[in-house]
Amino acid sequence: MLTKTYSPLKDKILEVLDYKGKVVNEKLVPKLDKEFLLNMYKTMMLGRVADTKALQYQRQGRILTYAPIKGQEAAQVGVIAALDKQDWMVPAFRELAGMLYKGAPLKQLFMYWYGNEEGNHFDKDLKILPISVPIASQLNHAAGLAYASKIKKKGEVVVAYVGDGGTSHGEFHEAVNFSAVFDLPVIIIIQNNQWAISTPRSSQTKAKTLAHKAIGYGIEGIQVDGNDPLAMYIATKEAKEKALRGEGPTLIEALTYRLGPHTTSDDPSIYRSDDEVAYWEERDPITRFRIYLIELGHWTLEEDKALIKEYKDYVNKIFKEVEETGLIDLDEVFKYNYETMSEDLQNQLNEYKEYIKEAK
Amino acid sequence: MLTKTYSPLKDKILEVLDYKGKVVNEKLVPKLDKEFLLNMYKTMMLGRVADTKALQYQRQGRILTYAPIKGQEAAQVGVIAALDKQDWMVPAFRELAGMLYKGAPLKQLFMYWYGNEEGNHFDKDLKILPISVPIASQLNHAAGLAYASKIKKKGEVVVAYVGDGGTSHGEFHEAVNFSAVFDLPVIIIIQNNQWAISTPRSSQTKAKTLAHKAIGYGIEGIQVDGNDPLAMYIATKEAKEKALRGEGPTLIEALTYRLGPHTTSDDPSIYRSDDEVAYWEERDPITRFRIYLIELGHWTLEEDKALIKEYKDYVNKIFKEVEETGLIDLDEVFKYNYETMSEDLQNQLNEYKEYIKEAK
Amino acid sequence: MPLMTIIDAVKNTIDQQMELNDNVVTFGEDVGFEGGVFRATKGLQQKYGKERSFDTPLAESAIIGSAVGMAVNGLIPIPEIQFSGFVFPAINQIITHVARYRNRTKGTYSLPMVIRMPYGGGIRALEHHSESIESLFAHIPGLKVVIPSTPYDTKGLLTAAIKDPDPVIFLEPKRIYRAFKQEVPTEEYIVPIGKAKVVQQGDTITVVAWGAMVREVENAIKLLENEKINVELIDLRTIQPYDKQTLINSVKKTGRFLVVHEAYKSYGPGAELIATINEQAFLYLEAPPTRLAGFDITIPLPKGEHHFIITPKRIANEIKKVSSF
Amino acid sequence: MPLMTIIDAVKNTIDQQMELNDNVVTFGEDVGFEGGVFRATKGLQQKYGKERSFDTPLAESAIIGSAVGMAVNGLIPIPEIQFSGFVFPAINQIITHVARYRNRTKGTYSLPMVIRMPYGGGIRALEHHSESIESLFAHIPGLKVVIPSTPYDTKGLLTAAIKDPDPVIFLEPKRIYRAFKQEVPTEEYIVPIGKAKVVQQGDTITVVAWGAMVREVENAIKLLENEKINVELIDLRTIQPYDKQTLINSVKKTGRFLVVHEAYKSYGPGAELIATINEQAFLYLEAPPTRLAGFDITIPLPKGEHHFIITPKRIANEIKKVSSF
Ligand SMILES: Cc1ncc(C[n+]2csc(CCOP(=O)(O)OP(=O)(O)O)c2C)c(N)n1
Ligand SMILES: Cc1ncc(C[n+]2csc(CCOP(=O)(O)OP(=O)(O)O)c2C)c(N)n1
Ligand SMILES: [Mg+2]
Ligand SMILES: [Mg+2]
Repeated sequence: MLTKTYSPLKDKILEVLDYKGKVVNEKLVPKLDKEFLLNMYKTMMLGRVADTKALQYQRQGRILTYAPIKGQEAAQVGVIAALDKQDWMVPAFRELAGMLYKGAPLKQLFMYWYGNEEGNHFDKDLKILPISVPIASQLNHAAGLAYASKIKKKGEVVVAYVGDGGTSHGEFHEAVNFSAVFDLPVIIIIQNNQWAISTPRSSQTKAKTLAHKAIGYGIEGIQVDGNDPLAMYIATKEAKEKALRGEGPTLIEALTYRLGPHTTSDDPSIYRSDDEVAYWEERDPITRFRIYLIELGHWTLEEDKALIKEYKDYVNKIFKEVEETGLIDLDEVFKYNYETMSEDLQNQLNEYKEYIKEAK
Repeated sequence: MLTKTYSPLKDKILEVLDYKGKVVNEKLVPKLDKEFLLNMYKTMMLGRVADTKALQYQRQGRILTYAPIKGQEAAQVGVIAALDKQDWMVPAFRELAGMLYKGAPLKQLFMYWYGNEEGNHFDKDLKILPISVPIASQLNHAAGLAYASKIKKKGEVVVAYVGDGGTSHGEFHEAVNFSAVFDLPVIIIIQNNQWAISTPRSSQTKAKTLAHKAIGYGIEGIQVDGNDPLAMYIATKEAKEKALRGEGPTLIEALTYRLGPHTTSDDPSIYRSDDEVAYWEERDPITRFRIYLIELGHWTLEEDKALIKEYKDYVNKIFKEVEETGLIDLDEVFKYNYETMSEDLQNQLNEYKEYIKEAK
Repeated sequence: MPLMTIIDAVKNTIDQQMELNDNVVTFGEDVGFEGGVFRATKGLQQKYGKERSFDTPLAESAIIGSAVGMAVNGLIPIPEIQFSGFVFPAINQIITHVARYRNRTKGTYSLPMVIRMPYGGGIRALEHHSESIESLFAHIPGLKVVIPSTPYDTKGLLTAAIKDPDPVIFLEPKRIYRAFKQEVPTEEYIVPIGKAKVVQQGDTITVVAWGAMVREVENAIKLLENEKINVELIDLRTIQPYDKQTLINSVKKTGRFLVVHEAYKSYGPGAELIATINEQAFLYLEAPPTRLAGFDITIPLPKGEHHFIITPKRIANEIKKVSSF
Repeated sequence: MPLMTIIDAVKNTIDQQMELNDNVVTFGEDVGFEGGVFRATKGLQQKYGKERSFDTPLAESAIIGSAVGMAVNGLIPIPEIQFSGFVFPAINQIITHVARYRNRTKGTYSLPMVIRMPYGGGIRALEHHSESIESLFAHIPGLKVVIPSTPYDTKGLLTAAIKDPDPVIFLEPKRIYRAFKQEVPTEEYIVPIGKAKVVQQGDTITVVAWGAMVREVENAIKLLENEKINVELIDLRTIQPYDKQTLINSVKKTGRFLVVHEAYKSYGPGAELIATINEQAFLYLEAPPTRLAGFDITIPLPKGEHHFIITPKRIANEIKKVSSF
């Protein structure tokens, strides 16, 4: 088992591709066909293009705020690619590429940052929970999903995301412990992108690695090169199989990096050096995966250029659709607080409508 | 260092005396003089007698509720004995013997269970925080005390208690992590008495031992025979020295057992076997320490009998004093909510006084 | 019909709903094996198995947070918080998720769940075992807040809560858990959420209470037998949403209003009722609508608790004052 | 006197108090190195060192819980919660400890500390960045709750809060953090906690507001310039304890009352003021005291937020209605 070979106590990191796209661990290369690999790559690329565009829209004042994923595409797509349709995805708020892979329409993902609840209104079949802003709180939801799945023998696995910062939170502790105690089919992915806003990983915890935290819960943890989609894929795949055997949760620390700002209102140059960013730019997950695919003969630079062009147009088109939605109707903001609106709430709405009519 | 030799990863438990009072680890016996050892023993015994009496008072309807410490005296006294006067003690709610050793008057400790805030009104010099009912929340207070001590270079160490159940709580995680990140002079004592009300240790966490939890915070942990006062003493002593050197917190798991009920409203026979209790009765911390002291020539059975008799009378006398305090004055319950009572609160009090006068 | 206490009614209801619906599960600290510290779930693990009635680690945020996930994935969780004083570690889950999941997902996910907890003072307990914190929940959109005062209502309201598609905070007045028995039907029935009960009709003054305070007002009314005061006593039963119609109709009839609650006075639940009365029955008021409420002090430990507890005598006194304004 | 925004005044005050008193420390998520996401503590780490202005792990309960220990051990902590929507993980510490430590220890330990957090809507932000939750704190005995509305008051009230021997929840109206500048003295001064400010005298109607709503009421008053309505505008400034005297005196004069707040209406802060007016000025009332408050719905994401936000026009409309009742 990978989690044995790469146990955190052994100070080893699971890698398949190095940062130049070379296979460093032939035995571990997953047997994936061209279509599958290209689907992973293309989703990472769509995530990247959407990300770049979103930043641009924000600068143009067309979107209010946005949390970039640049640099973290492999840690997201590599994981979700290892899931099946019936499995659940529990995002934090910086998982655009992973959500795309799970099937969320880009339009909806943009709607969220555009400021519309439609952005969390996913089709039930997608099995994606809404974006969760309160850090680490979503992990307990993952535990609950998995509990239901387990006692109803649904054969689902739940993948939940959290950041390096999130591991300091009490919610993280309670959720991982709960999942462990009941041997729940949960996979916790720590996207360790080295920063929680301006706070570095080293200020969050003295633990040697975040994977070490697994030991305190009696579960397995593993540190993976989070910019290597194949390593993320095999780690998740193994954790999934283990979970389905009823052997409980796995903690996967994806070592990655947030190449962009925390959100569009953040200026990372205040707190981190250009050298650090350059180091990680060299380790870009998309670049290395592209080289690998080209070496394999699955992909060409021409195709790549065409794809980027296609995606740029696509993203622009989608965002126009988003902008056309405009403001939210008054009725909509009242409608979903309860299944049945109380008389009182109905009155608040009616009175307000009357005011609007009169005020005209 | 003990924490190296007895690292949780080595599956070893720190012991000095076995449960028959025999020294099993000669090298580790702390050099303590007769007076010191007898002070430890006597405090354990006073705790035991007060505990037995409190249960009795409760059955007589003279005290409402009480959380027994029987079986946990060594885990409490062994720790506090290793502290100095300037060090802080942060209790949970089941630390009567430890608080006695730190200097809290028995009368006050009884006042708490009698139902009077006087029970937390310790002299500032004692450096005992009030009893904390919300599980694990006191650990963050310990971190804060230690932070202040550290930046003001006060040279204090903070010992904080939590139960096995408490280790599941988010507050535990946040506090230990905070203490670790800032290398604070904190010693966390987990009194693992095997039960959290009716919930066994095995249902709290899958961690092999509770000491293993230290690894997730990058600090040292150690599992100690919590019914061995000398083992608890040396573990705490070492942790204290380390803390004073600025090397941060230590997590000490004291393996012990709650021989009595959770509180006086609990019936442990519902959830645990007589055999289990008998096993731990054999490992009673007081019995083994007594044998050890007698072997050393520091103590005799006659003295023991006399001590018990003396303490019974003493405890009865103290409890009578407690009962004489009767009800709390009306002014007292308003007085301490703010340093200066607001006009509004003053009015609430005045109106109520008027009502009482009229109602007579 | 069997006679039941409130705690019997809680157990009977959960048992029945677990029997009728495989998706109902109950859990919390000590809930499974021993059936909870108040024995509200006693025997359910033995009857329905460890998966449907179980002990959790000591972690309130996990208890409520996992319930969110369970509800999303098809279960109807009934988590128990051991005492309302220990709900605060779970408030993040309740306010940021439980209350908002339906709105956040535009109705894709509703969270059918009932968060049960004993609340209120008067049992001479330790710190954090006596608070009345209903208004903290009632202020949060997306939650319903229900408080029964009788065994019959307990079963009817708890049944309604379990069947409700939205999350319900179910506060149980532990002071009267075993105070008295009442005939409670064995078959399933519903007392609707959001409807108050006129316990006793009268035309002098409207008195509103809920939970344990309803009994205390009844006792106060007995003390007033020889006075010419006809109290209309309303048991609000649901705090959010609450039955404004019954309240307003009554005040329009009596012109006088007193609310009795043990929750702290300032920014407490009574203020809300008074504001509504002002909004909807202002011209009918013959006396200032009044609160008899917990003082704005930390509820004292047992030896001082009697100063805090609202007695029938005090209630009677206040009724007289408002009635003769 | 320098011109300052509210955020400038916050920074200036903390800086000054750290300068004057070595025991003052400030911390929270991103508070140290970069000076907080709103830059309220910018430069303080560089000036006073890493021990007195520092970043914490991402853990609100540790932030507030450690502040308790610091205060007991001689410091005056000023923890920051990044947004009020993220205070819920720390509510357990605030309600069970911060509010109670003095009472629990019969005055042995007071907790001088100021828990700062930006609050309120209108900045078109993500979920949990827009709530007004002042009444949750105001209901808890042992806390003080302060909300400034101007740069001048910000400095005076924050100075008072830091010097207060009891814990203060300091809610900063982030919507107007940088909305306007005012002359703010460089020397230390105090605006007392618990005293309201009569912003403008009038005899037609009393309007009470706090925080960002004060500006909106002022804007509403401008819209009413041509009407014969003399508004008496009161900025409450402190929610707990609040200045009943000023409030009651005003209502006795005007006979009419409107409270404007963005917090949810039900069980919200306005209800408390209305209950008090009933208790103390009932016979002076000429119209029902009225609330213009946030709807009882989750505050919507930006593209729907305009439905929720209370505009000067709506305030003006409500003032007219109450004035002509
Ligand atoms: C409980 C809570 N506290 C504070 C915040 C504000 N906040 C948003 S993101 C963030 C940092 C998160 O860091 P990390 O977990 O590493 O995730 P990343 O942003 O790097 O993806 C903070 C403090 C929040 N959303 N929730
Ligand atoms: C936050 C919180 N939740 C629940 C409780 C109720 N409660 C009191 S003691 C206890 C069990 C504690 O177990 P443990 O930590 O092992 O300590 P022990 O009682 O064994 O000393 C529980 C659940 C509480 N006091 N605080
Ligand atoms: Mg991060
Ligand atoms: Mg225990």
